[in-house]
Amino acid sequence: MNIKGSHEAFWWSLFSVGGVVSAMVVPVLVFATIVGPGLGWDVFADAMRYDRLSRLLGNQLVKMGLFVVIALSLFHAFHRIRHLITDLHVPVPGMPVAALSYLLAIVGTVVAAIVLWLM
Amino acid sequence: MGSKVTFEVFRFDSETEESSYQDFEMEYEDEWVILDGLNYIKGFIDGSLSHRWSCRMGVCGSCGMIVNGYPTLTCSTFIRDYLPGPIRVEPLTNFKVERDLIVNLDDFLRKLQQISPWIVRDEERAIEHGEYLQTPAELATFKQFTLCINCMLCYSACPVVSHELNFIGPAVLTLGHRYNLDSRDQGADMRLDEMLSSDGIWSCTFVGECSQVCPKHVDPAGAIQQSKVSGVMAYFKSFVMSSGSRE
Amino acid sequence: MRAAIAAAEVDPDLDVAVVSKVYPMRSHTVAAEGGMAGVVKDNDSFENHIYDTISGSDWLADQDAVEEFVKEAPGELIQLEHWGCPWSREPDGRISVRPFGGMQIERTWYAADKTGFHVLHSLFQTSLKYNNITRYDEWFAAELLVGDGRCQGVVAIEQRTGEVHGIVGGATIMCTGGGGQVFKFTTNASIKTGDGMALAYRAGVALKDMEFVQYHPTGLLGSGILITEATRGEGGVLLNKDGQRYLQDHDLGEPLDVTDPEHPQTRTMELGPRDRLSQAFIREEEAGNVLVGPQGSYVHLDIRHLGEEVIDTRLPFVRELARNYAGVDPVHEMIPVRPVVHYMMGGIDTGIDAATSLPGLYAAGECACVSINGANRLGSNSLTELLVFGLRAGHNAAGFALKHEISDKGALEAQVVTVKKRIASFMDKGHGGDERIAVLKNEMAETMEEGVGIFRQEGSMRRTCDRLGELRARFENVKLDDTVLRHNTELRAALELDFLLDVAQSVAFSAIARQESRGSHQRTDFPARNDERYLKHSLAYRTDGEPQIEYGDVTITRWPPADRVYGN
Amino acid sequence: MRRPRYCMVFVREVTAIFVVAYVIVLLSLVVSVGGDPESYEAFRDFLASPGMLVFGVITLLFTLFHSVTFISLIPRGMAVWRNGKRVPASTIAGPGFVVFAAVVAVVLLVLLP
Repeated sequence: MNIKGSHEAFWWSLFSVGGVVSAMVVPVLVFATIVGPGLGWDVFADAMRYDRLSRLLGNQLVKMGLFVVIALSLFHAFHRIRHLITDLHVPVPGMPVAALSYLLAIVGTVVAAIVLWLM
Repeated sequence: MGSKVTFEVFRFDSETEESSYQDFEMEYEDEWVILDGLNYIKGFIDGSLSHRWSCRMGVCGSCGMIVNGYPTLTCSTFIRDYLPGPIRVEPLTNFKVERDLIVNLDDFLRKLQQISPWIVRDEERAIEHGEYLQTPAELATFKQFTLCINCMLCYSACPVVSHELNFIGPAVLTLGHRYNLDSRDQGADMRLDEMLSSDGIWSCTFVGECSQVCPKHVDPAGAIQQSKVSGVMAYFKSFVMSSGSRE
Repeated sequence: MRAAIAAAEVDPDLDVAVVSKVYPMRSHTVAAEGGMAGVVKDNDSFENHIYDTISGSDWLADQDAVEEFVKEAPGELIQLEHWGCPWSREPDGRISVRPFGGMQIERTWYAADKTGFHVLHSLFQTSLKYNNITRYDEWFAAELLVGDGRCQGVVAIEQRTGEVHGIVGGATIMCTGGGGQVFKFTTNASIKTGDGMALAYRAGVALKDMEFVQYHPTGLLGSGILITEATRGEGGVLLNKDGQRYLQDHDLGEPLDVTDPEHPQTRTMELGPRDRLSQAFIREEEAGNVLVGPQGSYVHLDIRHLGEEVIDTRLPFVRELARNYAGVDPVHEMIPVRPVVHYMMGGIDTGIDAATSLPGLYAAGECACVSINGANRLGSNSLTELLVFGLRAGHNAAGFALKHEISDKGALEAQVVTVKKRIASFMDKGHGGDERIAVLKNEMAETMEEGVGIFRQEGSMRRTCDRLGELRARFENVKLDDTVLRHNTELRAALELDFLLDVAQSVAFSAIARQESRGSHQRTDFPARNDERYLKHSLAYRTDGEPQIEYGDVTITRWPPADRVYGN
Repeated sequence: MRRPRYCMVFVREVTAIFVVAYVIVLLSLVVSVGGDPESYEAFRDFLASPGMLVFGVITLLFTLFHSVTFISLIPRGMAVWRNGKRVPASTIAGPGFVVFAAVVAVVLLVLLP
């Protein structure tokens, strides 16, 4: 197969898997970590207690899960941002925009890995 | 006869590069489509108006134009649905205008040829051996994508086409997908080369406007999205196969 | 398109030019719906198809041509299948066939009810594979180039620029379709202006059997949009204003109940031939048995009993057309229909090899008359004809071109210059004219319907012939508004009208000369068929005045003329 | 942005900005949980601030929009055929939403005391 544009397939597969994962997981996380406690709901405030969270984040499975969600969501989101920039007719060439977008996603993923690993 | 309507028609002459809108008021009949209005103008008011049309039954694909801002097949939409007017008729967007309502289709035809829209076989079956067998279920997988009449409405509606001139575009990618899905065809690898190129399917951001304007419900957006999935499969397969061959 | 591919395949070094006034995928083949006949099933035989075609033609077809046509048809249909045509299929993956009017056995291949559309797009897309085919899209052929006594190309207007060019070639093939636009109420597209017929006619080639104009019995009321015969092949029935299946009163057999497993019966009732069904409508109309609305009289085509699923899989386009253009959903309502001009059996006089009397000029399809259709064409034979004779024309033209160099170049160039001048002066003159193209065209179409409609007689035909002469004179004073060269569609319309008038005259004068009734040519003053005098092809030659009508022999081989019997 | 559909795609793409923003918040949360309890409490107060609440609500709306549009568009890219008929979009998107609900339930189950 021609390689010319084929690596797009790789980024697109991350985008679409990331799209599914973030669609499923992100809203409930937003609600549980910001909106729920912010509205003063006790059960969410309780859940956010330091001891609970540090115990939870000590669990390897939870760590893994969180890493996957963060990484894929980033690849998903930066793919979209790349296209958003094109759609807004920002006068920059497509190649650097794509490279920068995916670079940011990779940086974010590495940061997430370090943060979670250092926990 | 009796009721009147006004058409605001885009006029353009590529020689002088002057464009304008010209108003035509006319009496129309209830069963008139937009195209009938244009033909009336041409026949009885101003013979210099230029537009394409042929079958007047929604199958030849000649008479796509922008009606009140929306890509439309003018032989299939009725004046009565746009009342009280005025009705603005313009040439398809995203194409170079050649004259009045006539646009240049060279790019489309070039792209069409580029995708190899024909059955590719490693070995042709002799005519004497009869037809290739194809079950109704196999036919059904691609039938919808054969219904494209090349009317260009999807190109006009596509925001990607508007800023990426080389984007192969909805109709052609759909036809490529149609042949890839055809159980008689063996040319998918070759066609995918084009479809997965930098001007191919990855430029599509799945806006879906192409499917919205398609008068034949071909769903180019769906076809392209399905091609992306096939493209991902092909990508990982080629990866596995090339790493396998290294061992 | 078939001819172009055939020629391109003969020799890859041969340059094939496809000159078309519209983009090829816009050609009117696109609108054919029902299907394409070819013998493939075990219960069928060549003999059957030959007999059906010949009896359908009212014995005016050339029997050697029909025989070869029928024998070559299946191979061509399979070829089209190999080129990707999405034929409808049986559960086992084989091609599916449906019954059609005037055929004893179901043998019509189909792609739902968009057969012509799929045939055209399959051919067009396949043609893109051939590097030696060059397309001249939106070039309008204005005249044949004739030098050294043979056809050596065309003079054409490149519509995009308005420039006139000569396109020279060793051989030329006409595949320009019919001229239904000489009538007002027609299934034919606006582009069907008989250009190819007129071009050949002007170059001295005869137009054969032009009096035979087919009315399709089921045109959608108002617009004349074709409602395919396949609706009846699938079991649809025709009802008059009393809800009666009236065809039984017109020698077309006894009706079976629509729930009967034998319904629809081949060569019976709704599956009779098109000429008989259209004539039956007029008889009903005369008896006051049809419905009358603001858009004229009509009958009902009822397919409600087929149910939504069958309609959506086999007749989706019919449903779409009826809903959009007549506001009725055939699943729940009956479709208002009436006979409509559909096809010209006549055309450029060609032999079995697709060659005309002008060396180097070939013709295939509706513009040609081989003839396999005689006085009445059977539904689903015409698409097959395109392939079989398109292939022959392509092969034979390629062979001719390989043997003949372009010669007499000086004369050809001079001819191009003459055409350029003619068109330029025509445009100049037009700006002072005062006859509107649309008005002349409407008057021509009206007088054609009055004089040479389904039933004809001397008096009204004479009036039509006279009117056409007047219109020809008035055409000299035609008015052109458009002064721009690029995409001057008005100039094109004027040149088309010029061609149409030629075609109209050949139809009317051929009709008045044939003093008998045969197939689609029914004269109330000569109601019987007269084999003694008129088992002959008419040949119309162009003169400066009225066309000159001569006659040529019909080839009869094994099927002596007999009565046309339907309904048993 | 002449057409509603263009607008919708624009909104769809903008959701990505909120996803990124939230990921940053989430990572900061993880970092502060990794630190001492006092600094974590300060971070919690920051999260509970009205400004962050507004941010949270907007992010929630955008990400929900992403969830709904993304899940309902899945069938367009997948042609599933059964008995020669295409399985309707709702038959594929339907289970998509069921899984969505299940994931939400599991996350809440793990997270809530």
